[in-house]
Amino acid sequence: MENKTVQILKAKRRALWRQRFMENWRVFMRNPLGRIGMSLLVMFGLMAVCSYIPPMIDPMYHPMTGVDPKVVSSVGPSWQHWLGTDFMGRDIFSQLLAGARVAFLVGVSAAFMSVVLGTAVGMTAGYMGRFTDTALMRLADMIMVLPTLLVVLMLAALFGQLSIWMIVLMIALFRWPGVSRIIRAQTLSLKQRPFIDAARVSGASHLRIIFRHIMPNVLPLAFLYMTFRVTSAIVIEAGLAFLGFGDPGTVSWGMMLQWVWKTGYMFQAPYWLLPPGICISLITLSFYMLGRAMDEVLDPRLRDETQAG
Amino acid sequence: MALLTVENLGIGYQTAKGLLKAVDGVNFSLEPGRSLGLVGESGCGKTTIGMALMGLLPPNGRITEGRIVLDGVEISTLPEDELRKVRWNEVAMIFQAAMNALNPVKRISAQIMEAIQTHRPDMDDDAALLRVEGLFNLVGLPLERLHDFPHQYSGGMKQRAIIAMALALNPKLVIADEPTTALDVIVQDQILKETKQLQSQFNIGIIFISHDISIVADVCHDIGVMYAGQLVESGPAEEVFFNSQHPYTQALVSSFPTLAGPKTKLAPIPGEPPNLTGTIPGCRFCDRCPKDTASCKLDHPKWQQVGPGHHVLCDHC
Amino acid sequence: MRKYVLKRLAQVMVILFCILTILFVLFRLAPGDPVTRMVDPEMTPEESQHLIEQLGLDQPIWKQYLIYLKNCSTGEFGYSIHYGEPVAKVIWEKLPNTILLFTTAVLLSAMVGISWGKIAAWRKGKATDLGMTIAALVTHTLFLPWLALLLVWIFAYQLDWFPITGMVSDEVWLDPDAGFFTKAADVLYHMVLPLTTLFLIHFGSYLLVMRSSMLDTLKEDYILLARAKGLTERDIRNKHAAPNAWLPVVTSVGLSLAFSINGGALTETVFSWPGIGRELVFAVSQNDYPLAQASFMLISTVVLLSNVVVDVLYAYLDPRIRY
Amino acid sequence: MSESREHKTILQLEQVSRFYRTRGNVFRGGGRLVVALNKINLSLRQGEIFGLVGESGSGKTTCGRLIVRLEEPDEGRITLGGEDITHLKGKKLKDYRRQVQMVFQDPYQSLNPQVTIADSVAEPLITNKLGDPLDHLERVLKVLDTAGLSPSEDYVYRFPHQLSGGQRQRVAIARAIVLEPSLLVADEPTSMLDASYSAQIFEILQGVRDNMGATIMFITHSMASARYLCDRIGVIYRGHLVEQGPAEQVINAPQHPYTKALIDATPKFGRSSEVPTYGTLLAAERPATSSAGCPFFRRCALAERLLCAGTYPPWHDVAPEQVALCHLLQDAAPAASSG
Repeated sequence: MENKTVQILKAKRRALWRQRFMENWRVFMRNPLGRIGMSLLVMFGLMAVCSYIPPMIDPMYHPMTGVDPKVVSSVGPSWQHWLGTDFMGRDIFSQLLAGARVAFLVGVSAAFMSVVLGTAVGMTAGYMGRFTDTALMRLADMIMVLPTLLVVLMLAALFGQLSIWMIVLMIALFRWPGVSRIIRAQTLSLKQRPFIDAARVSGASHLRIIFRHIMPNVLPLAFLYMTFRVTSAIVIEAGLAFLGFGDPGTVSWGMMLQWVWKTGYMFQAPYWLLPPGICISLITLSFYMLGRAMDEVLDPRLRDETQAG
Repeated sequence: MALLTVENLGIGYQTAKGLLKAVDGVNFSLEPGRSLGLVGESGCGKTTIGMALMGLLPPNGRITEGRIVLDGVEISTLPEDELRKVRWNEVAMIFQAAMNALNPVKRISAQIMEAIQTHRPDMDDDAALLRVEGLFNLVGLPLERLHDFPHQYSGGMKQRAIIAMALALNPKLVIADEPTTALDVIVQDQILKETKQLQSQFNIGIIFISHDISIVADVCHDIGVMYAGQLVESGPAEEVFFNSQHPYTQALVSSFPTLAGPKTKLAPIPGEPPNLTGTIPGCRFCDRCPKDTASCKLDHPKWQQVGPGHHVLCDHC
Repeated sequence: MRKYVLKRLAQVMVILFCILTILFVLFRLAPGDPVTRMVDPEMTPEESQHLIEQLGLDQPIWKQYLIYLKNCSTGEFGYSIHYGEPVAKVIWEKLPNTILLFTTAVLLSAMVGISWGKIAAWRKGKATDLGMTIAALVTHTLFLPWLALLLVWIFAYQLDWFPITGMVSDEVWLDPDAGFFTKAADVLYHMVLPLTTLFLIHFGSYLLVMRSSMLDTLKEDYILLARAKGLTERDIRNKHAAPNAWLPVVTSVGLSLAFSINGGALTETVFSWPGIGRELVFAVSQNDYPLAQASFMLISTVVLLSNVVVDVLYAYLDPRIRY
Repeated sequence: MSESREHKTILQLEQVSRFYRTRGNVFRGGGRLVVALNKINLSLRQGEIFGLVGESGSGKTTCGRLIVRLEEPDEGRITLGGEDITHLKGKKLKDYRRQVQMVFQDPYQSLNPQVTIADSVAEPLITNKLGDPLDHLERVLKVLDTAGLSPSEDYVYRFPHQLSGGQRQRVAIARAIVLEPSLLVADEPTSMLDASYSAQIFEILQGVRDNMGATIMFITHSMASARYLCDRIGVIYRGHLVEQGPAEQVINAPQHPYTKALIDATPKFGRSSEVPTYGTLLAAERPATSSAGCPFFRRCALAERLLCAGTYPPWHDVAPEQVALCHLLQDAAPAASSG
């Protein structure tokens, strides 16, 4: 074939994908929820990145071990401590920054793991059908009705203090069934669609059908559910830390709330009580808004409400 | 006096890409007890007209020009409250997707009674139920299925239930929007025959919307052929289909396989209908038209009379 | 229908059995001596010997498992180390408190959330909808314990309108003259803040689910037909759209129950509401394994049973489903 | 059927049946058995367009799916060019599908929304490892032209939602013919399309037969389309083939009461006087007395209670090459069948 034609076609192909991306991005950014969520997340991302700075300035600002020698109990905001200190003289602002890091770490890694697991299980169950489907879905049903926070608590009761990675793993292990049910339903409906039959008639193998035809159609949905899973993972970790069962080696926002609550400062130290709570709530909100804006990108029905006929 | 007069009707949808003129400059009228078939391909604006006649355009759609007069009342400008009294009482509708037009969690009888009692508030339940039973007999539905839920009905039965509902208040005008599209030929045939029979029995005016010219030719007295939001040819059924003047109608007729007569080669219409967002300067069919001339692209075509009651929107007929 | 309920109950039994088995295995795998974890060190040797025999801790492992299953099925979960009382007794006392708070909160937030969601969907894009959606989004994503602490700080500490913690005031309940209504009013007075917390967190999710479900329903053809029939907007909304929009909401209520229970436990802990959720948290922090295990089992049972109720309700609402 | 073409059988269905079990329950075991196809005998001749006509739920789609082996028959045998393909598996099945392709009913559903037109059409080439990506592109461009999408460069890099229904169906046809199959099953390819598009599709299908020499099985509910496109027609009623013969003959002189009823019901487009009305359909279904009888017994106005309700009807050679499944018919004179 003529080389020039090939070149033109390649350009067309690139243009097609670029156009599709830009279209989705426009719909996403047109949505105020998407814009607000995105900017909040950028802010929290910056916080997480900045969390490395304070300890470098002065070990006193280390969120966990740093103690201001001049301070013996919690004091309010000052030049040295923008948001004040906690009961033993640690800087609240640097704790808050460190908390952002932990929130992202917990939220994104737990969500990623549970979504990967859920998608794999959902697609397997939906595509294989029969016994595999029944078995996997019964398992999912069983795990789904268990309150995750209490399950992790129970595990803490059995095994003692859990490390942050243990907690992430547990959240991932107990939060996949919701995803897998959705993905399975989607896979089942895709499996019914004639384009799967068409692929089979074209001679496509099962693996090719799964990866080439089903996966591209369920991935957006899996990605959407990841944003919701991030919020639930952050909330579960924070709740666990708040109850005193977090990883004692990390400073998370939930842990900060636990300290202000347990040390009895909550009635005197609003500068300590407010920031971590606001942060948890806002990061949850921003992921949630992100998800809803993404939902709109995925759901073409919402976009064109015109029907001429 | 005409039962229904539509004058210079224009309907637009507000879309992300600007105003979409789904219907443009449509005129027709309907005498009581007559039936008018609107035919055309999907997207030609026929369903939009049906919805406008009921005052049921979607939120982003509105009548941009012209008027609709039903029985001496201009319904295109009626306030919502007044319009509500006209609906079903004077104009009833048989929907395109009868399969989904019945509420799945309510019994059939309750749904028909509701239509009656909304407009006859003084009618008690027993009287309304009696009326529903009468309607069931009329459309040939078994009375023992009166209190079923929609999912217990077959497709044909659902369509009959909708027809019964449409007749509940003795409307003067019924709009039938592709009433048989989802049905099998045999059921379709039965329902069309019943519809014709009920129409003459109760002297109802019918606007019959379909993409299938053979059905419209069978059922309707008059035909309006629509293309890209405009009426392009109208007149008595025999005239429009067997003495077609507009190139689009001719193409539509010759691209339709039939059972009777000699087996002729079908002539597919090349190309695609135009995009209706924005303005189109000349004739809308000219890109696909064999008679296309330079002037067609530039000037709006004019209506010509080509026979008794037979009009066509083309400068070359 | 009865057959279906029985089938679902059988499923619940199977799931409970699985949970019990997993707990048993994990308990054996966990570090530490089972006997010291199950038996209060302050017991007399005779008492502890009796308990060990009752729990079968001196038996071979398979026999232990059977005894464990038997004990669990008869509600014998051993002795609480902290209270020194049979676990069953401790948690049975707390169960009504939890059910009182939790059921009220779920019903209240569902009622408000669903009716507002209906309105929000109907006025899609207008100020009412925007205000409601934003309120729902924000309250729904608030961090629950923090919200609880804020409420305590503002309404109990600063304004002193409500008690800070607890479920009853001693002076009312120890007063021999206090009648039923006085006592009930006292409980209600204590319940305001925890109830507000749970309500604020939950009504938003119901509202959002109902709203999107209504919006889906409004695209259906039967809504168009109802409009064509000349029904008033109000009738279309309440008689045609809402009964159909209910269905997905019911499903989602069922699925979110487990998640709500997490919030219930946190609320009980912050407000020292004497319920099983708080008991579980407390037991874990006190290393009181028998108590923790029993509260966990009881909570799981309640969640599982509520799910059955939700499924039955769904079947009742949707005529297309016939079991 | 033109005289010059030799009657060489390419595909043969012998006594093919397909059952579906409705969803049962663990305690009661399997559900009801539904017969989708009942002992179908069919043979397709090399280079013809065969129309399979029936209502929805009659089993016509199942028949198509059995031929491309999306489903396996429960009984009977299917052969292609003499080779038994009834229970092919794995590599052999893949090889078989290089010769047999299918076009599906709904063009809005038969193309993967996430895959470009180029990749959709190239899929059979990729899975069968025929050539490199550049060859694929070349063949895709060529076959899109054949399917009436020209200039094909404008269409290759688009997503399905950017095309109209008629264009999508042409893409689907392009995908089906890119391997130049010897047999093409077209399952109601025009029922979701407007009339002007369906005429285009008919034209392309005729082109596929005439230029590529493919045999086509055209599945439809419309007698008129079948008459227009097909050389021979088979009429199927609730899983039973009831009449089969040359298209013009079946339509102008239908023999089976059900075929007659179908022709009665089809709108004649203003020429109703030219076609007689047969009136073989009962207004209301009569109760069945046994399951052994004629499948059409419950709706047949002509049925004789004893004969038709009790025994399964035999095949009659009602005219040259035309057969019908009915008790009430008789074999035509032998002289006629030889001519």
